[in-house]
Amino acid sequence: MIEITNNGKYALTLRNPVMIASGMMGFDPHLYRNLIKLEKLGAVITAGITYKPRKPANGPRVVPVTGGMLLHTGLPNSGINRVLAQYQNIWARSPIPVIPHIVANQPNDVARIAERLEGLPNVVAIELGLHDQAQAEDIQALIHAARQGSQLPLLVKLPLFNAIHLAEVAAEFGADALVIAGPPRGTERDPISGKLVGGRLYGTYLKAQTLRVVGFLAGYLQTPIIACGGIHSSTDARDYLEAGARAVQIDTLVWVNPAEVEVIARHIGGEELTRAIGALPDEWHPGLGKTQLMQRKKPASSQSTVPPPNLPELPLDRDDPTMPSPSQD
Amino acid sequence: MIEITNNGKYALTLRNPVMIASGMMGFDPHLYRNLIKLEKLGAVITAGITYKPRKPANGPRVVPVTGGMLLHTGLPNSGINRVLAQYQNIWARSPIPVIPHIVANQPNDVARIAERLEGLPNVVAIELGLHDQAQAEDIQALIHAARQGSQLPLLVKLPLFNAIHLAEVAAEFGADALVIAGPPRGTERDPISGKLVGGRLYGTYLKAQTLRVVGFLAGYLQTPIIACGGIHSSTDARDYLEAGARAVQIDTLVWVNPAEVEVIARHIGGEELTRAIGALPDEWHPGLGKTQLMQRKKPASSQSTVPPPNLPELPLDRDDPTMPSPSQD
Amino acid sequence: MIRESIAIIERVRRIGAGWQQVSIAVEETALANIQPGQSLLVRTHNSWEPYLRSIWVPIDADPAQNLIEIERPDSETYLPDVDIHLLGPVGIPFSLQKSTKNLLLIAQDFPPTRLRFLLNVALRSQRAVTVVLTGEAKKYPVAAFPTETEIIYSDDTQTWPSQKETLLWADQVFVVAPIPFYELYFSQLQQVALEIRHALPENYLNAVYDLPMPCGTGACMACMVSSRQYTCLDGPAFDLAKMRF
Amino acid sequence: MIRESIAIIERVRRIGAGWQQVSIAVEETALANIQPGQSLLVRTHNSWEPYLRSIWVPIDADPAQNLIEIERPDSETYLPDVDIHLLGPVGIPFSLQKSTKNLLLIAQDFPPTRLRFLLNVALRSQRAVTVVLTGEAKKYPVAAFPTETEIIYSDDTQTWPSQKETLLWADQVFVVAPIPFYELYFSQLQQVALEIRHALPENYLNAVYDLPMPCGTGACMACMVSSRQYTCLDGPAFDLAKMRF
Ligand SMILES: Cc1cc2nc3c(=O)[nH]c(=O)nc-3n(C[C@H](O)[C@H](O)[C@H](O)COP(=O)(O)OP(=O)(O)OC[C@H]3O[C@@H](n4cnc5c(N)ncnc54)[C@H](O)[C@@H]3O)c2cc1C
Ligand SMILES: Cc1cc2nc3c(=O)[nH]c(=O)nc-3n(C[C@H](O)[C@H](O)[C@H](O)COP(=O)(O)OP(=O)(O)OC[C@H]3O[C@@H](n4cnc5c(N)ncnc54)[C@H](O)[C@@H]3O)c2cc1C
Ligand SMILES: Cc1cc2nc3c(=O)[nH]c(=O)nc-3n(C[C@H](O)[C@H](O)[C@H](O)COP(=O)(O)O)c2cc1C
Ligand SMILES: Cc1cc2nc3c(=O)[nH]c(=O)nc-3n(C[C@H](O)[C@H](O)[C@H](O)COP(=O)(O)O)c2cc1C
Ligand code: FES
Ligand code: FES
Repeated sequence: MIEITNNGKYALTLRNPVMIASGMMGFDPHLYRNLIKLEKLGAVITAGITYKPRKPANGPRVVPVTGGMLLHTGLPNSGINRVLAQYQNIWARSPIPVIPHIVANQPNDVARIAERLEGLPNVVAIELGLHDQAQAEDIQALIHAARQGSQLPLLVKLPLFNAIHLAEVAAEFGADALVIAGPPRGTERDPISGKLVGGRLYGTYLKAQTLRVVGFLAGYLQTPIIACGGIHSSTDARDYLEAGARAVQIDTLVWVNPAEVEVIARHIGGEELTRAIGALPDEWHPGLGKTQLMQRKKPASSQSTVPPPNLPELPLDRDDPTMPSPSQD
Repeated sequence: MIEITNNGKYALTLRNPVMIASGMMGFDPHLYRNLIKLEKLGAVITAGITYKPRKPANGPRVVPVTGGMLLHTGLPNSGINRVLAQYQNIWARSPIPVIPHIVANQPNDVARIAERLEGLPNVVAIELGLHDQAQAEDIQALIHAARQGSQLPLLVKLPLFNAIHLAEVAAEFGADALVIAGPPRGTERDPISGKLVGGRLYGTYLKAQTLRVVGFLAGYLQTPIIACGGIHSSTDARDYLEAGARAVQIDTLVWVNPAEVEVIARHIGGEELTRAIGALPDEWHPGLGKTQLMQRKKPASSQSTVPPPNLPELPLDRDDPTMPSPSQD
Repeated sequence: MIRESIAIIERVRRIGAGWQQVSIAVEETALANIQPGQSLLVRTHNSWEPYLRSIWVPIDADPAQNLIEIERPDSETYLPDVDIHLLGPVGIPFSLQKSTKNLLLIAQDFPPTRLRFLLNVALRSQRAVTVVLTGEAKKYPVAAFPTETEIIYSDDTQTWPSQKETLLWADQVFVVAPIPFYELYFSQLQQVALEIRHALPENYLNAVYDLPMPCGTGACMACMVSSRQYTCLDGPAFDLAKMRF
Repeated sequence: MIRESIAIIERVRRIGAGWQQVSIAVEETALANIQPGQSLLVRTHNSWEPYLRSIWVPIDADPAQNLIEIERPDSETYLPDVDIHLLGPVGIPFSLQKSTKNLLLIAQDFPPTRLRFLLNVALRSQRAVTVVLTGEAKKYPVAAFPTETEIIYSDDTQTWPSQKETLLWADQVFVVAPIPFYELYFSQLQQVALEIRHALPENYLNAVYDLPMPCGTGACMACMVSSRQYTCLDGPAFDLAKMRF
């Protein structure tokens, strides 16, 4: 078991440090049962829950961008009461723990939602999603509200662009772990309607920006960090752990390349130890189909990726490039 | 001529609202003379100048990311004195105005550099590049220093991640225009050395993030905005103008696809009027080579992109997706 | 039930006017049993760009051979023997009623690709099929249609000769339309149909939506056609008797 | 003088062991006059991914036909008649001295591609050429070399049989090495050469750098080999007599 939070009153341990982030599973962890073996993962976060029902954004929109997309949904959900009526039993039967995600707008609402989540079977923690404009005062009130309502460990998800400004505050006010980070907003032109569309940005490039912030925060915060943003390979996930994250969350990869999610969980969960660079090709792929297996058996025409045996040691770097003294290059 | 700043004491007008951003031209606008007809553009910003010389980052590094790259250079330059000795005459002979970029670290240094730039032929403005950690007090002191040293119009470039926090401050303290924005920092794994490398992120995905901030700021600021970030096509540039920017700066495209820079300057400069959506293909391409011209003359096998004549009007949107009332979707 | 699997490109054939047909061999017979209306979400190369899968629409399938026939623009390059990654089947099959004798397929200003599988299945089960091609759809290489197909061309993008007669003749109608205008085309057709019939029978007038489908599982909500209906889960065909515009 | 232009792929030929040779027809004879040592920055498709151009290294050129011969891994797919976008030539030509009679080319644990053009030019001007292949370089399909080439294989990645003799025999030496270890290999060779000669003559021992070159014009500073020298402007070959490691 892996300790996701620090030991103490509100401790969370999971079998695997890889979770599904809020969003792609909706409220039903079985949505992808044919695509991903959930039991390989640590936990699944639900989509955002509000007190009252919310409709999807009118004409939900997706705009492709290089290596990613802009998506605007509207955080639709049927409100805490109907969500529980519909999914509570499904959560109880989920092969892995469920962590409901509360959309943190009004402290009152947060407290009432948290109360309803207390004591539900297989619900092991709460994730509080802060909105982009949240200031220090808001965070205090929202965390306080969640604590009032429930004794569950509290994960607080910060928006990327002000994660550095708010992380310390959230930690101080009692977050048991910080989820870094909610994706940034952007505006792009919709190729279909020709209009500018606002939404959140998802894709591979999230990783470099988020990794920077995770590394920066992990350097001085005591509160554990759960990294989330642009994880598309085991190397991405490992980079976050190496930068100081305790665990990771994965979202869009779930549908961009579902098989890879399991591979990551397996590698990061310690079932397979491979080096990031110069590793032998991993033959274990849950998505590997019969046809590809057949092809594997054909003699390969491409060159082997096994490193030559008498490879010298990598020369040591004379100054560490990740620590540039000047701050503007 | 296009007014880049508001009218007043420090007014800047240019022939074309498209400029080359700080970076790619180094200090010599002629560096790309075989790739781009500079005279098609409005102005060129130099690379960053410091008071004392600065060496390049040890082992400068580039890490490819999807649709972009992470780059770490170290802002190398030989200091204001040697830069002027070497380039002042080249600037004087440049076919378009030159805007030196001052790395804004110490107010003292900024004042001394600004002084040296005052009155140089063909130098029409100063761009002040703020560092990532700059706070309101720093900005006041730095802008004040630049004003002390020179009477040139002052462009202030803000880092993306805190542009919204600092824009109002910079405008209030006397920036004649704001350049939005310096690219964000990131960390990625270098595929060659296997190490994590920190640097700035460049690429196509910069645009959506920056456009959001430009649109947001243009909604309430009086100070003109020059948009910079991820411009790779005329459509990108137009989107910024439509969101409220007065002018644009382009950098990495200069070497990723130099011919396109001229196309953008031509379109945005008003020499060619095409609609963003449903436009006829533009036959004017400065990079169009003989072989491609020959191919153009072959009968095309692909379908025409001309819209059918009796196309109905686009249905009106019932609610504007760029203005979502809820803030977290 | 949506699954992930790998297929191999078996054959690529240009059919003219900008189209090619790609035969893919799939691993599972279950997948080769894909039905008209269902589609596949495809990633053709091992790269994150483009990030979103393309929607591949079968125009025929041969479960005996585990083959699916796909139609793609010929501006894309496909080579035999190459792996492709599939997620699918996405969507529910078109409901072609047993009682339907006369089937009307309308490609309104949009390529008829999404109707071709249904055309083949209907002809194989001895129905009479008329295809209407308007606007852009008229560029489609109709030589690729089975010879029994009756084809009506129109000069207009919105109507066609003997529009009402064909709508009266048909027991079922399926219509495709271009994305920015589909609501307009669908509502116009709904109007015309309502003029000639008192009420629209269930399953009579079917609008086939061709919206972007990033996830295919109801998670991303990018493909909703109303506040409760998803193209990927409940479509791609929606009964125009129940739609309001 | 670096320029942007468009070329067309004329022919693609596999030469085995993971390599193919691509002939490209260029627009300008000036570009077809590209010299050994110079390279091209290439964008093969109309997309922003990959963002950075690939470095294409000519292995021969025919100015009379405006043809350049390129060597690429055969995992990449090229089709004749396709446009490619070039920026180049990048770098300065290798300085093959008139007085050089014996030329030693060393591909140390790295494919000899960057030396092949020089090999062809040297043989055409009647020099004797010996090629040393160590480590990874031994996989290279040497059948592609002209028959006059003398080839030495080694079991080791760092040295080879009669290393000192070959270094004494040669009037000029050019060496390539793999990126993470190039400084190590180059400094070792520098050491060995210094042991057998009092001082290294100018232009005698040339290290050929194969660093990423995003811009090719000295702007991005990603290709620097020392605090003042750029691979793209001053390289790719640097005189090991003047380098310090
Ligand atoms: C108030 C404030 C708000 C900020 N907000 C943002 C923001 O919203 N977005 C943003 O991108 N940046 C933000 N920053 C960070 C800023 O852009 C700089 O990156 C940061 O201040 C460090 O820059 P530096 O060059 O001084 O330090 P550097 O030496 O470059 O790095 C500082 C720290 O970053 C971490 N780090 C460095 N390299 C790596 C690596 N390879 N992997 C993991 N971690 C690494 C380490 O903890 C290191 O000590 C903020 C900084 C401050 C002070
Ligand atoms: C103190 C503060 C700091 C912030 N810092 C950042 C930051 O660093 N990075 C960041 O990404 N966001 C930042 N934001 C913005 C924040 O993430 C929200 O995007 C913003 O507050 C508006 O969100 P909204 O949903 O309330 O408004 P929305 O209605 O979504 O948009 C608000 C405004 O954005 C502009 N806008 C909307 N659509 C478009 C469009 N299509 N094209 C151009 N402009 C458009 C308009 O001016 C509009 O009025 C900050 C906000 C605040 C208050
Ligand atoms: C369809 C969808 C819905 C999402 N809904 C939420 C949400 O309700 N609350 C939230 O904090 N994040 C939400 N997210 C963001 C993800 O939790 C995650 O932060 C983001 O996708 C970045 O991780 P990734 O790069 O692994 O996808 C959603 C993402 C997607 C794609
Ligand atoms: C090689 C290089 C050097 C740069 N140097 C500076 C600099 O000194 N100061 C600065 O503010 N921005 C610098 N930039 C950032 C650019 O000015 C610009 O903000 C960024 O590239 C985003 O615009 P683009 O997407 O059009 O490239 C540099 C960029 C590059 C690629
Ligand atoms: S495609 Fe994502 S919900 Fe339908
Ligand atoms: S490749 Fe950019 S400086 Fe050499």
